[in-house]
Amino acid sequence: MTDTSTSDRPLLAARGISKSFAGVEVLRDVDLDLRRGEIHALLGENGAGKSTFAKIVAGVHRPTRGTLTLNGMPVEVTSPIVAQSLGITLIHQEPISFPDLSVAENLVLGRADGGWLARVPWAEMTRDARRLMDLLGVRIDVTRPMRGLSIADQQMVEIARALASDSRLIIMDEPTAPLTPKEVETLFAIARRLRDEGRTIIFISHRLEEVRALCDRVTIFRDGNKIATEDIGTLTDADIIRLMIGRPLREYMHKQGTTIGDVALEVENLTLPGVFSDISLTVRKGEMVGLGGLVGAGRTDVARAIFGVAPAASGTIKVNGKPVTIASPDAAIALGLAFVPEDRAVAGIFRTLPVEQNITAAVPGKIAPGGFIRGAVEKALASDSVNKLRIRLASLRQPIGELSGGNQQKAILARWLLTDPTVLILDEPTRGIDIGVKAEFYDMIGELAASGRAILLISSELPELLALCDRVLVMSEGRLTANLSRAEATQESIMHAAVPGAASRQGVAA
Amino acid sequence: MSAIENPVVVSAREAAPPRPLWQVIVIRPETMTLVLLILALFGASLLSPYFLDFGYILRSFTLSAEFAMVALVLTMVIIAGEIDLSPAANMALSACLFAFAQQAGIPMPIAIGIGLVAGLVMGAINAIMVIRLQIPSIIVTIGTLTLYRGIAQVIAGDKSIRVPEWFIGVNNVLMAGIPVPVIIFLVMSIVLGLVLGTTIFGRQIYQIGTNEVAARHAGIRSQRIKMGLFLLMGLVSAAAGILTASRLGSVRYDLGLGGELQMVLMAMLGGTYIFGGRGTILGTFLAAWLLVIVSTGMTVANVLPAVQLVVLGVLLVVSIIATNAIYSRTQR
Amino acid sequence: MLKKTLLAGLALGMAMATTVAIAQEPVKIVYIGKNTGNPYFDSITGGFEDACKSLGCEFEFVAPATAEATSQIPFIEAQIQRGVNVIAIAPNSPDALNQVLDSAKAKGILVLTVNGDLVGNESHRDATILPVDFTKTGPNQVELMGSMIGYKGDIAILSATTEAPDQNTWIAAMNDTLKNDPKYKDMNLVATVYGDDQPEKSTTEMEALLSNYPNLVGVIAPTTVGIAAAAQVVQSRGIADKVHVTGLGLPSEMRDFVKDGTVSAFQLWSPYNEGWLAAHFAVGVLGGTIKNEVGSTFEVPNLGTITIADKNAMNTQAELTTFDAKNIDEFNF
Amino acid sequence: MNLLRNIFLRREAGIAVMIVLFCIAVGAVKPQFLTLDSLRIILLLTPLIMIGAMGQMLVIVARHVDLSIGSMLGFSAMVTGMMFKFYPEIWWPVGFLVSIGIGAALGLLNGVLVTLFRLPAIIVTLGTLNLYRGLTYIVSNAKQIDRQFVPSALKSMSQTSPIFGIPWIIFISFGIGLLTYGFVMHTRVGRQIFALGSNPIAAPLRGIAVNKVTLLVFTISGALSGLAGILYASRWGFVNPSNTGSGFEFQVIAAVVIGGVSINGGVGTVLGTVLGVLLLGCVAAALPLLGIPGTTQSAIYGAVILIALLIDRTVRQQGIASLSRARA
Repeated sequence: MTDTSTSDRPLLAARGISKSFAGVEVLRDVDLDLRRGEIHALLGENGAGKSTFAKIVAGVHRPTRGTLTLNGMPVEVTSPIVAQSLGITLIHQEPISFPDLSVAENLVLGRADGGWLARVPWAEMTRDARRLMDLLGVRIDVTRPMRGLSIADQQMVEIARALASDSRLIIMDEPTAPLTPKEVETLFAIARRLRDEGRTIIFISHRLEEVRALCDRVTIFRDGNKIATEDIGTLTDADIIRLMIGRPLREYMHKQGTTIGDVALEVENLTLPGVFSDISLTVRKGEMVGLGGLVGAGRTDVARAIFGVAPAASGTIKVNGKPVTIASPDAAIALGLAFVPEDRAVAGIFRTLPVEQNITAAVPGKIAPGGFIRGAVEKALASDSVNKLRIRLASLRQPIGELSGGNQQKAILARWLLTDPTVLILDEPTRGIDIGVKAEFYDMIGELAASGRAILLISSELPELLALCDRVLVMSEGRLTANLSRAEATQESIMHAAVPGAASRQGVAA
Repeated sequence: MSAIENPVVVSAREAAPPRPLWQVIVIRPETMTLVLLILALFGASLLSPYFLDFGYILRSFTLSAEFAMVALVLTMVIIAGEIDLSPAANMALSACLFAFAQQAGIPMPIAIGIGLVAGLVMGAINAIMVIRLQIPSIIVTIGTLTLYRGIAQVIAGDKSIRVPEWFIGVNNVLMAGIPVPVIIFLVMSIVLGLVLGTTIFGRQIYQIGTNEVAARHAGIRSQRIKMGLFLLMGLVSAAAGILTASRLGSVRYDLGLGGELQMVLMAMLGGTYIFGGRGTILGTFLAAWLLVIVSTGMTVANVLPAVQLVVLGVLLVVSIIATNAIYSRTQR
Repeated sequence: MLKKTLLAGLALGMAMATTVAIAQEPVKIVYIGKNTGNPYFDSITGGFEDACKSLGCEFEFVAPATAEATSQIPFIEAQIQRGVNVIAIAPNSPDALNQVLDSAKAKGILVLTVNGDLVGNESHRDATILPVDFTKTGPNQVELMGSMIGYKGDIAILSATTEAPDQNTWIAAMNDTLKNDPKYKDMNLVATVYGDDQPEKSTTEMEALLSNYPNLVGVIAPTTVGIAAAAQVVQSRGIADKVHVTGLGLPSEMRDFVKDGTVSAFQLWSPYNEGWLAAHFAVGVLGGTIKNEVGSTFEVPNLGTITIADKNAMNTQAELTTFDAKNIDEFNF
Repeated sequence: MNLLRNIFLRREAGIAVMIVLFCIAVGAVKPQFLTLDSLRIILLLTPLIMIGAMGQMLVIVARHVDLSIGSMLGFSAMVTGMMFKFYPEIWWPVGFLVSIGIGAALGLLNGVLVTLFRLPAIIVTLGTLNLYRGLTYIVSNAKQIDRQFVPSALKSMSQTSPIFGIPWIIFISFGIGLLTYGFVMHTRVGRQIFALGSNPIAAPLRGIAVNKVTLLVFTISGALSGLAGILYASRWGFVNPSNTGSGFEFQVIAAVVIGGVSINGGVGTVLGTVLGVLLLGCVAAALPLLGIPGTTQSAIYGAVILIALLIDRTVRQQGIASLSRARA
């Protein structure tokens, strides 16, 4: 640590890092040098390999091939604990915490000093925790349990933990997504301070403006390869996007011409206290309405409320002009609503059940008139869907868990198309999907709108909203803050409405 | 139940050829049960020359037939991702109430009705605690198991309550040479097997057990289905309790004591996956016979009951390990 | 692992098959105890075994793991299937076994209850063997208690379960004796409590007796679990000079309490003789030398002339043995 | 200041209040319930449950459950009793080592089945509950170990007292309580048990050797069952293959759940558990005094477990409510 002559040597040098999961290479021969005292952004699409790389550095995954050199010494980061002892800390987006333990305990947990029966030095622990919190300038009672802390505070605890173990390399994996702008500011200020102390920070984000505001250098990943490492100043946004996707943005997203008809879905003053309030919106037949905003703005909650998964406390919903009560998803389905949820694994697929059964899950009446399942009908419906949506699979009886994410998502979409919905709500439909399949998806969604369905598209990817939607609504902190026509909608206007504090506070009727 | 997910496993099986048909058919837990059943038959025949007598095996089966009936419903409950450990206590309490009522001079059909309603109510209490109050079923039913049998004990004390002579001995009534309880079990197996295997209700039980959140999103009324299963469980338990009363001719609070283990064992041995989503009625059907043959074989050979306890304990653990292994082999 | 268990089972089975020698059809007797692990039955079994040695019958003892009402049913079924000639049983329930015992009788099997009867359901067995004349047990116990407390003071009874038929017979006789015999007019029965034959419950019931009735001078516990629990409470409180415990107990369980003076005397019959009598009776009936009819008599070595009394009940003709510090070491059961 | 912690503070206070109210109510009917003598009775009813509850608390805090403790108690008591019977020349305190050691081994086996095969503990221990009981019959040849074989020095531990007329066995049980307190509050692994139960998925990322900690809690549960086993021989003076320890698991789980240990893991205190045990002891001692038949005990336990579950859920919901309020 006292050796200053090594200061121009990189803190961490990665050489030829590769990683395969189940025979599929997700990271290929990555070379990367991290300097002391820099904030280094990792950029790339979902699945580009940036998170995998970060997790290898942090000891969560072991590389299939390649070496890591820390301070000129080759190291084997076999576990997060080893990483910590080497001074490497990974801060997850949803920080890991032990909700029943105190903040101070959460800070020291995992520090590898002492055996099983070593004493827990409560007084010292609390004192150190307080000191660290003061150092970060945050006010958290360190003796309280973690349960109930905000995400931002939990991140601060994580950062404090990194400081407690005197980490030289701190990896932040999409830390800002769940934060308010004010919290982001605080986080950035602390990050800069840590950098100025000579620590290195890896910053993973999708938000170019944040990367620009914070980072010194940027490395771009695509399809498991490192594409480029540059000083942030030398690249324009367009350059970065080009490097990330390998081709111009709009090439694979195009809006089909549709005729917009009557109002299919109308929501008025929908409120769920503490989650969202006064949401009013309409979606017309053939119209594709985008719903943008930051993660945690309440977009998914609104969709879940409309669909009856977690109904709102007050407000009215009209479908095709008629007021309806939707207390559960089956009521919503009966009214011609469909909802492709955000988290496929949790709320979408039946992992171990055949693809066939996954596709027909929402249409019991079609496959089993009278209660008994007609195998032939089911098979016909399923294989028809498979052909239509070009789902790649070995057999209809194959467990859906064996398919790739994109094909799983197609199967879920197929499930909803079988219900012949009037209104289709899509929540982050392209998350975790290969870029090729994404393009297919956009085509399909476009066709659906063209065939006269009303579509509400929730997305965090601004280009997606901009390219596909007739209108873009924006939510922030549980309220609608913008209703932008296709012409008005730009990255800037959407972000302006999405970022709390930036937009005007009055509700927007949409 | 831990849910440690594999980190971002990228799958590439969609291009692979489908598994050969024989594998799909043969590598299933039910096959294991069938093989064990055949082995047990051989083993028991070798163990005692008195064993291999169809009439005796059937008679012995009547002693477990009530548990086996409940185990069929329990299989469905476990496939739906829940568990119910209270049915044996439910059997005791509903049988006590039934016997108490008919002893108090209430006409038999009404007394039976009282027993069945009591069973339904007990099922409903479980269901409400599990579904409405969201307390894990395994803990709820451990509590109600103690409570139901405790109430039976309060009602009946140490007395046994007699049932009238004409009501006694349903197990001795034969139809086509088969005792009535065995017939009931066979019919229930076929009916529930069809329900689980061919109806949308059965399909949705698997879907709920595989992923309840996804099931709700797909419009499946999971709470209603689970409620139905718990109620069915209560009803069938009560009916089983009343059948037991007829077989024994009297009811005590300790009727069916420890039966929950046998029921769980039947379901587990039949390849029902403890975490839900997998299992068949056929498996439980086979397992019920397996269990009866194993314990009857040992009893008729005068094997120490202690050894039987050990064998049952080992069977339970082994069957779960085997089931887990088979499922993780055939499906990720 | 499972396969191994089965194989082991097979091996075991073959070993057993060879030990069951095929003789010229000796009488096969099985005794089904209440449950395994109950020391009481070791002694009865001894009587059966010795009798069979001299009479040339085959004897086996089986018992379920728990004493729950229905746990004996599969065992009875299995013994019917094995084709035994005599099923002797200490029933766990006075009525839950009726059907299965009937089917045993229908197969021509002689069904005896030994140590415990099917009270109220006597028609479902052929005869019952009682250890002693049960009508005398109650008065005997009262007399023993009286002798310990000078025939004066508050006493209580700590019994098994509320429905235990034998205990209830004795308790009724005790009540009767206390009320009607002027010798015991100064003895005052203040409570009858039930410890369910569980040590924990018996102990708390005993503690509650002491605390509810501070003037208590004696406790009769006509059950082996109860007397041991009562003695232990008295021992641990060191009040043996104040509260006297007696009842029916096993010498093996009571030896320490007698030796340290906690219990000066208690009673029991000889379970051994029950087994001895049952085996002789069974072999005699099957051999045609004994008529199983009320009023008929027969001779049994060591026991003398046995008369079959009402309801086909018989007893060993012996009196209760009283165990005290002088003689307890002579008994080993 | 902190809602959740206040609730838990109140939770323990709540049990204490319940105990006091219960005692006053019983005392109103039966004044002798409020004497030192009856305190002694209550305390003598609890040591085994207390010891078992400490182990069970750790297991439940780690998000598992151990149903086999009664059978482990029975088996280790039986083997120890057989040692006393067949090798009376062995110095009797060795029995403690034997009993605890055997209990630990059985507990370890539970832990191995749970960790190695990733099986739910409730099913594993339901199986071993039978397995161990069966083994008890087999090793003992279904014979009881009579009073005369249990060393009198051991038996007198339940009667004689080092101080204040309080028998040794009670000191031992409270000693185990204190040790457990020290263990969970002041050792690293003790905190790791809470961390594991609080967030099992994250635990390995914080260097918690999940399997080892799981093995440890099951082994401790077994070892404490073993200790309870030899103390059973001390308290009751005999060991029976079928009675000894049967139903122990329900008493212990009832005590632990009443004591506020959450079945969702991560939450539980030694003090709460001790109070839960004492409440059960008060109930068990009061029933015969009030002349309520023992047959009601099981129903009362069942009701008490369910009520405790409902309280647990209410507390949890308030916790969630406070969380969402913090977010809003």
